[in-house]
Amino acid sequence: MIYLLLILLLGGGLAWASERWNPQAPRWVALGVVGFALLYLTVAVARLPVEQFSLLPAASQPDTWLAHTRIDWMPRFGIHFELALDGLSLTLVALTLLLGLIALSASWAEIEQRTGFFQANLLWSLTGVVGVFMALDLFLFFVFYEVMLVPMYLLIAIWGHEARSYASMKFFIFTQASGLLMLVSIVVLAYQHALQTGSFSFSYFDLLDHRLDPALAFWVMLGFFLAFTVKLPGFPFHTWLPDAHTQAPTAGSVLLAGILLKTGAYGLLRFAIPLFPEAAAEFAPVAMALGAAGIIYGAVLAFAQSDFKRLVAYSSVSHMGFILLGLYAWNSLAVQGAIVQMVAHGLSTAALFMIAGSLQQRMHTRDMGRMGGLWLNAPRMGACALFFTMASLGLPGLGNFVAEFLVLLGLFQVAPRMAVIAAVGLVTGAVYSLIMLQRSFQGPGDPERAVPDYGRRELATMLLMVALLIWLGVNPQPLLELTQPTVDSLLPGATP
Amino acid sequence: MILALFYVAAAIALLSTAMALSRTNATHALIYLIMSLLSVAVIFFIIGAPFAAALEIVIYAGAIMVLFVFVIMMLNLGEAGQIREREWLKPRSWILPGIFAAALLAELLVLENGLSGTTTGVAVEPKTVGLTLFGPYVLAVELASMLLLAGLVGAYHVGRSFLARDRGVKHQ
Amino acid sequence: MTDLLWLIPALPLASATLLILGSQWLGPRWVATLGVGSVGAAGLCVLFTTLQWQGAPLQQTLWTWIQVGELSAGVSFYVDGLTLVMMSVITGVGFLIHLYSAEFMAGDTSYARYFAYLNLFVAAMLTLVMADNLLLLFFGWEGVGACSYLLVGFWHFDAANGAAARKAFVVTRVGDAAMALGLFLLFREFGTLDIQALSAAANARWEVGNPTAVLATALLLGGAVGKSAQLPLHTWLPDAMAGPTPVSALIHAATMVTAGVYLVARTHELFLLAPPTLTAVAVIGLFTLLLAAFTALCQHDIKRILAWSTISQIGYMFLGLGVGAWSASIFHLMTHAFFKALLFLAAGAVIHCLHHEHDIRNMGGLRSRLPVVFLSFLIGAAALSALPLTSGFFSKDLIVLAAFEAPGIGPWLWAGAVLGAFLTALYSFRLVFVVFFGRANTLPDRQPGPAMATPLSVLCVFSLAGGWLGIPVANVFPAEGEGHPALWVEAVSIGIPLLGLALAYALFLGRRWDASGLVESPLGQAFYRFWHAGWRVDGLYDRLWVKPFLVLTVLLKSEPVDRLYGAVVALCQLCYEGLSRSQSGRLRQYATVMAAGVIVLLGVVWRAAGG
Amino acid sequence: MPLEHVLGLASLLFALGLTGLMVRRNILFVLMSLEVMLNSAALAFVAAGAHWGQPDGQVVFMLVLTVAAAEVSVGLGLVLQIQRRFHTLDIDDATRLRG
Repeated sequence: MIYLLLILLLGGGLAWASERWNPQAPRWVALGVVGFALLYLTVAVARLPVEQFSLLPAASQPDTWLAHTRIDWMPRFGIHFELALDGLSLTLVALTLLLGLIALSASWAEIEQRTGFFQANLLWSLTGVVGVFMALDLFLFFVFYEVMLVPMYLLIAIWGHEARSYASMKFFIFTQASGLLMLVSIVVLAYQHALQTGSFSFSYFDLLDHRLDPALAFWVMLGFFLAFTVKLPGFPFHTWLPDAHTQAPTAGSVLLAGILLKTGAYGLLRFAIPLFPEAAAEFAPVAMALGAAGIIYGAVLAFAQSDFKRLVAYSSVSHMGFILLGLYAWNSLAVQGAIVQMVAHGLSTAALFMIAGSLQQRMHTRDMGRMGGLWLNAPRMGACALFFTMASLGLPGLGNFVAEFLVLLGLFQVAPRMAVIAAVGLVTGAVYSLIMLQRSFQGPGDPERAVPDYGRRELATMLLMVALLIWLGVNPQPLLELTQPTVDSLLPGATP
Repeated sequence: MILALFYVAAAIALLSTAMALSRTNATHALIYLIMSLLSVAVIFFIIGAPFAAALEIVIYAGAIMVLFVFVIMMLNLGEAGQIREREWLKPRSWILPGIFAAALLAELLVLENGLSGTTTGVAVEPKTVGLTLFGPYVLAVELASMLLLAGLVGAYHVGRSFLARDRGVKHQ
Repeated sequence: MTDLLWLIPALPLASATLLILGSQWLGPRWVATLGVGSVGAAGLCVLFTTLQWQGAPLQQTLWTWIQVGELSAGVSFYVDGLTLVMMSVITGVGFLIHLYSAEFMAGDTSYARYFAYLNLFVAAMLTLVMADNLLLLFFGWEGVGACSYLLVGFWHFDAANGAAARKAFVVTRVGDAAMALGLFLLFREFGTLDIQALSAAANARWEVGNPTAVLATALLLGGAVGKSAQLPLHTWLPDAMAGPTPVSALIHAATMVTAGVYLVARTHELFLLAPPTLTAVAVIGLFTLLLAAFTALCQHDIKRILAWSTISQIGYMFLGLGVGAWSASIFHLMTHAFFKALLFLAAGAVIHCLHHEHDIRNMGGLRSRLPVVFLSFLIGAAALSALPLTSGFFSKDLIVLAAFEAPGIGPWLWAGAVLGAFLTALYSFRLVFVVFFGRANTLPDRQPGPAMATPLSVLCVFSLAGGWLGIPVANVFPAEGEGHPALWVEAVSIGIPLLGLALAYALFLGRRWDASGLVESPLGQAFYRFWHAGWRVDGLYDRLWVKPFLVLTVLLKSEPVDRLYGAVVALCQLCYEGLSRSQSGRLRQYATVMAAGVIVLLGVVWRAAGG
Repeated sequence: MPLEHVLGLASLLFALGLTGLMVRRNILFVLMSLEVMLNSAALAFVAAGAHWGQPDGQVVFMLVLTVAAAEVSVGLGLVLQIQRRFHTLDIDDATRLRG
């Protein structure tokens, strides 16, 4: 697994270096690197015995995980280079690499300047994200969590649109400040461990068994919660997202929406809740209220936007509300729903951002007031937009529906009122999604307008995501079975 | 006798300092300041630091004050400068600094209140000073030399552009 | 045959997929063949299934869809008598309408897209009725909603059509959200969404009138009300007429809008445990049918009249469901599908032949010029008015009589239903007389071709004779009491439509009475406008929901939460400005501040030293 | 001599210098005030050295002397520059360092 990280990390350097002998080369290098990483992952996973996938990943037994690596790093402080892969991580790592490919496709024709450095940043942020999804040492996790920020900051700050410096700065300050809270929490956790057992430990397993004083646990949990909720982003910490998304280049938006946000959800699921079950349970009503508020607020604000990308960004806020609700409902149904939502939202929103990016590239505007009737000029693009709009409003048969349904179903078991509020989100979701479609692709059009339709590369990328979303919608069972052991092991009452 | 001499010198020092700092004419102020420095030199001598007293006269009252004289001569302030000085020295502007200085003085005096002891009056020879200077304090000497060098370079740099103007050469 | 059940929804689905992917390479002839043929093939499959059917429910599980924790929902089908009726209607009427469309839509630039959507709709609708669990049913339920959105907004280059489509989708989505909550509630109670298991468990665990049962059924009813355009969520249907007319015939008359009826019938065992909900169903049906009938009287757009009449007829079905006349409701659903599809297709033919003219005031005298259409329309209107011996007569009569039998409020329901029947006859024949008799205002430029005439003729036969068809739902529903109401009740039920017909004749054809004086009186005008605007429900919702939502969006557009962070930024800015102002560059001021600092510091030292 | 008195004298001189520093606007007088303050500090050092009979006080005095010399040489250079640029010796006018 460490090779996976190395492939991406060195690949980034290679892509940068390759710009020297040909400005076209970095794209192919990056494509090759991500493709190779994906292949490597596939081969590695395919060689595992089938039974391995149904084992509960237990803390003390590394062999119950799909893969596990542990190297001493700073033993004096109990810091190890510890990576592990279970069904959940595998799903998200695969999603990351896949969206990496898609982001590459999105940036293929868009980025003209400093392609080498661009692709390098792309690959490095992928490295960070993959690391986040695999790290089991809290210190290492924090390192990766920060590592993925810097390339993303550069992507926005260098290749972004008109207000890029403001947006990238906002993005950086929000996530950095919240990351700091998490660092404090991690250090407190390790220190408490040292106080009780006499040695520092940042290991997930050690800390999982470790119980804190309830009052302290609450504050430490809050540190984690804030860090991940800002990242997610949950209401009311979401305001960096619309700016960052709007200003980022398409590939940046794809990565940001597709996977960077998911690190927040993953963090909540893997760390914030299991490390402090009691404190999290106590806090759950507040978290759920934030989630529900986010759903409605995001939907209302999405409707109010005239900027295509901003609208999609607010829709992300709304969708992330479902994840927050699902995670804090903390039962098998809702958590599984949240996981499916991570994947489905990653795909559908990434696709919508790609469409927005294509529009921007072709029309040099994101203002929907200047669009309308684009179906006439670009029916293939319109059909794709229609499909992903439907996906985003949760049409059954597509991944997002499975996710939202499971979340709400699970949520209703524990908090019916929240479920009712969230169900309102189904209606408001339809409102903003359809208005977006109407303003951009439908309505009276101008047949003379020069908006080239999708070419082969773009269509292939889109069809890939279409196929994945349909597959996720009609047969999510393989995914659910892949992540079920993880969910079982995280939920209370599971065998340790 | 010597004690009386100390008090006389102290009184002269205080008085001349006060005069120096309240003059409007820079040249007069400088004369008072030199007087003050000379009386401090007397005190150095009395409390047993003849080498310091000599240096005080030679370098302080001699070299440094001469620098002031040169500058005052170059500035050529004249009558107009005095009038302006008088304008600036309104009684009101003395109030706050006066209070602050008094407060500081009070604090210093209170802190020194508990001290008891006398100066021996036994002279510490220049030789001893020299030995100490190039013994344990050699690093300080190096530092001082660096400082002087820096001062030299700084003064040259600052003054050079002043000179350059007179030659009609633009700098910076 | 059981193993081939999956083929029935799969055929239209496959055709839709082919049409979407191959829209660029397929010529119109191929598109039509594929689109019409797939539904026809599905219809044949249904026919075979029906013929081989033994009376026992058929079941087939294709694969496990979602299985998490307690939830286990498969893509699995359950076919009993009720389902067969629905499937026959969907594929049968659907096939005829597809055939009709092949001519009606000929020449449209998006011919393939049209058939793709239509096939997709048929597939979703079949999934809806064949589903054996509520989750799959919900899948189909939302699927048909989406197809309805797509087809209403088919000509989306006109922004008004897009708005109508959005309204249709969003208003039904409100109902869908309620229905989803109902599903959650049922799942929480019983841990399953399988319809049969649910019914069994509910009967075992709940006594009649259990509050949870009432709540759950009320939530399901919310979904049904939304989809079937009943009060209070009926406002979308008249606007949905923006779609092509065959679409209105298929989706907004024959099949999708009756999905609500199907849902209630399918989960009738739950509803039976919740008498208050059933009463609500009946009352909603009654109010809807009256409101819609009055509104239909005052419309001018031929399709809107039919739309309001659809709402009204579904009101009858709800009334029937509410009073426990399950099979009568389903029967009416079927006959309604025949004659309303016929009416819509005939209206479509009129519109088609009159250059897209919708306003009946510009029509007239078409009787001799479009004889086939006239005959079809006449038969359709007769069946709609429930004139004796037409199909509508049998089904509606059953419902009206069952309403009379209902305990408690029965006679009131009956009276309302009879009033509704009178109005139905009145507006139906108003339509017939105004459009086909009198002076010709617009001349048709073409005649319907064979692809349009054939479905009309077939549907004519069914509308007339459909009443003699039996529906195999005896095993599905509990036995209904064979009431024998008093003779006068029967007589009134039969006679009232004739009365309506006579009044229509007197008002619109014979000119025996001139009602214009009444209509133009101030009170008459007020009523007229009130009814024309659909009892101003739209305006009310506009003020109640749409405007506040818009105001909210305007208020929130500037992102008030961001102001919070703006405040933090402003605070930093303030500190920065304050501190930078202290850097005034005045040496003396620095010295003073420094002196003050030293004073403070010495003070601290002094205190610390114990002074 | 009582050490206390010598130190008292140093304190008085220091306070006088400080007053001058704060009151005078003419940069020349400001520099003179600084000299007075440096000198008073030096006096305190020498007095303390004399109290113990050690040479250290005088060593520090020499350091102070070098500081004063360096400071005056640069300071007076600056005086000339300020006079040239601002045509005044008022330090309140020379506020380029404003934040």
